[in-house]
Amino acid sequence: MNARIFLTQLLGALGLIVILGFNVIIMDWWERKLVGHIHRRPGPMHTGWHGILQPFADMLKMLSKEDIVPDRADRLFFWLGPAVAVVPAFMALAVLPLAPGFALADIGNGLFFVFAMQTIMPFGYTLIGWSGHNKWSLVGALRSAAQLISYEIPMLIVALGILLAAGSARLTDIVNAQSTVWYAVKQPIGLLIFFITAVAEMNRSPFDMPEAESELVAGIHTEYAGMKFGLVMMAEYTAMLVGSWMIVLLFLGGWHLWPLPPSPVWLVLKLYLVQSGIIWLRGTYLRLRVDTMMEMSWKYLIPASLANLMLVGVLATTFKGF
Amino acid sequence: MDTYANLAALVLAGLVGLAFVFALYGAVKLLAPSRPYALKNATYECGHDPLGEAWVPYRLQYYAFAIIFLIFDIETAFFYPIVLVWRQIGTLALVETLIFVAVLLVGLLYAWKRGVLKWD
Amino acid sequence: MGLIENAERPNFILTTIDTLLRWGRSHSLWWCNAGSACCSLEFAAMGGARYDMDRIGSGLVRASPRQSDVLLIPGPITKKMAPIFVRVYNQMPDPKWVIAMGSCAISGGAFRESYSMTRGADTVLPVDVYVPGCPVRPEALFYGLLKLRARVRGTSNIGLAHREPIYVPPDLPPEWEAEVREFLGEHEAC
Amino acid sequence: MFGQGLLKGLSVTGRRMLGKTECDMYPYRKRVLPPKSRIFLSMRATPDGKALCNACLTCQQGCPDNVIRIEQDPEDRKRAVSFRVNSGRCTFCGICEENCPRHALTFTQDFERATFDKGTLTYALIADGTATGACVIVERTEPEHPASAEGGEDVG
Repeated sequence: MNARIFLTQLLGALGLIVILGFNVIIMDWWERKLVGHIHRRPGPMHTGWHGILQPFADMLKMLSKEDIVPDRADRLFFWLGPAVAVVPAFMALAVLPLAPGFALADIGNGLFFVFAMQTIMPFGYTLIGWSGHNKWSLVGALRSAAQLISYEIPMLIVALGILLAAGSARLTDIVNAQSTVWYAVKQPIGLLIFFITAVAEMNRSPFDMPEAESELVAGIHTEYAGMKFGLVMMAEYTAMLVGSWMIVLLFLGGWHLWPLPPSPVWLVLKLYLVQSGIIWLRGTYLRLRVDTMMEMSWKYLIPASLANLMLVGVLATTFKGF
Repeated sequence: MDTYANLAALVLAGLVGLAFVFALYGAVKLLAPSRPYALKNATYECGHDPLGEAWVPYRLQYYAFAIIFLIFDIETAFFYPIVLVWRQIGTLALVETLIFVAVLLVGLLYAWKRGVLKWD
Repeated sequence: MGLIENAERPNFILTTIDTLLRWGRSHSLWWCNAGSACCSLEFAAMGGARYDMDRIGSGLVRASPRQSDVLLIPGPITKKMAPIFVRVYNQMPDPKWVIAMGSCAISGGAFRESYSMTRGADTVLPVDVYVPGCPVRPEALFYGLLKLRARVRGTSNIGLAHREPIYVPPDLPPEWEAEVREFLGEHEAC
Repeated sequence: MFGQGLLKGLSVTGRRMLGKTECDMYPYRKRVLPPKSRIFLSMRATPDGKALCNACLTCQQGCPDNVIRIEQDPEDRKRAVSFRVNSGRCTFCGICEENCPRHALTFTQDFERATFDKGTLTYALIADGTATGACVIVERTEPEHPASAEGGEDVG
């Protein structure tokens, strides 16, 4: 370990901050724009060209908004909650490759590192909800914890099917294994289950139980004002980035687009297509009820994902080229 | 060496992320007005006086789900090594995993039958 | 702490930051809809496709007052609800504004003579913009919002804390009714 | 088939997403309001700038919300010294317009009346005996309902 490697890594980490900020800004604008067009309205329009400066205005407003800490809240965890939600999502970004081997840390267990970081997110949400000393946010926190752990399992089991086919947990290897045929073609059931669970893990609509406005005032962040609320939103958008990046890497061939030479451009393109798809889902579907959502995971997705794993196992044992 | 470099990179990423969050907190401290008073800092309960404690005991069902989650989570941890070397082992791996999954499914079915999975 | 609000006198850096912040605030006024009566539906129409307040960045109606900037009073305030409105207003973080929408929120409107109504939102809250109408057309509310934006953008915040606090929280007296009556005496003129 | 409805929903929103928006772009383009929409009161006047109002007080007495305050000239009871409208109380029911025997009151379609000061919501159609700027100068037209123009007194 010398100073040069350290400096490179520091620059890389700062670059990740830039990616995170850029993604939050782009997605904030793009989501409002896309949902607006689904409603046949133009979305942000007059703040800059087609409202492109809207996220900056929101950011400035949140920065200059008073930061309320309720008297009865647990002050330490109230401060720490958004950090616990943002930082693991940010650390998961560090192992996600943009090009072959081009990541801050292209570790051999990349896939499981990402899942480990995603498992910390429920802690963040639970802290956010619990620390405010508010009944709505406590219910939101418990729901969020229950939802996130329920959808964790099918996600992991489906990812095991990918590992089985690729024979490696290094994300670069998994992508390179799909240079001709994507795993989306080889394991379509896996893609479906993974997509559903990934949307649920990001707390996006139709699975946004933790912040169900119609039932719990604003869910887990009822007591959060100003930039702390902005950080929760940032955690959500970062989780969305990580989740869709995983979908692209595991199923949609990463930087490969078959007849064309591999390039990070394809990866970024697919990334934003997947995120737009998630926004499209948000604009289309209603929120699931909490009991149907839990039962969907335990009664349908887990057996289906186990069946998918066994199917992949049988195919991999029978056909060598699978 | 490479492992340590990667580990250092991950730790560094975590620290930079934390620094980013606290830089934002610092900016808020600088830019935002702050006029706290008792009514403002009271718990928000749709405009009414806050009633009682919010940190109350909650339902046991969450615990049941947590236990089942633990079982399945450990199961995936067990699967992880066998899946990575699946192609070298071949049919034996398939048979072993099938038995393992069958045992797990029996457990899930038991929980299902006892009504643990029903959320009410 | 508050760099802007507690400044002694303006200087170049502070005014630049203040201008930036005012731009940000005016372009992202988020709502807290108190929803007390039927003007709320016209407000919903303003969020719809025809008028679309999201164009100017005010499209988010937050469920919690902690995340909103503008408290919208779209209807009459009963005397029983008045303390609740005051509490919700107080629990919004600074800076915050209030829009009284429709005749009922301005002066009591058709319910003016009722024993159970306050005569206008300004008897209990510091209202910034009054939007007359019954019900208010969505365009009219949009115009009110544009006026509020112009005011937010045009008012300097430097040294505001020294001049006056943005809002003095009213102590909610046990004899609430008597307090309201006292207020009514002052505002009877208009 | 299972999931058909889900796909149908996606196709509907997808078509909406790619189609045209239906926005009026309010501050830049203004919508033409329906001709009967009642927004703010104004006073009709004769071509030489005199208000048509003859201070009969029908509108003031018929108003359910006490919006209109008319002050008669003590010497000439058929002349209004001031005619004040408090639009902060008005429910825009239109009874005053219907009651007016001379069709002097009309509703304009000017809705941009939001204000920072509640006092400015009260405006005068006639002040010091002369019509103010809130008047709309029009030709005297024949009454649309001659029957109501006859009685005049106590309709509301």
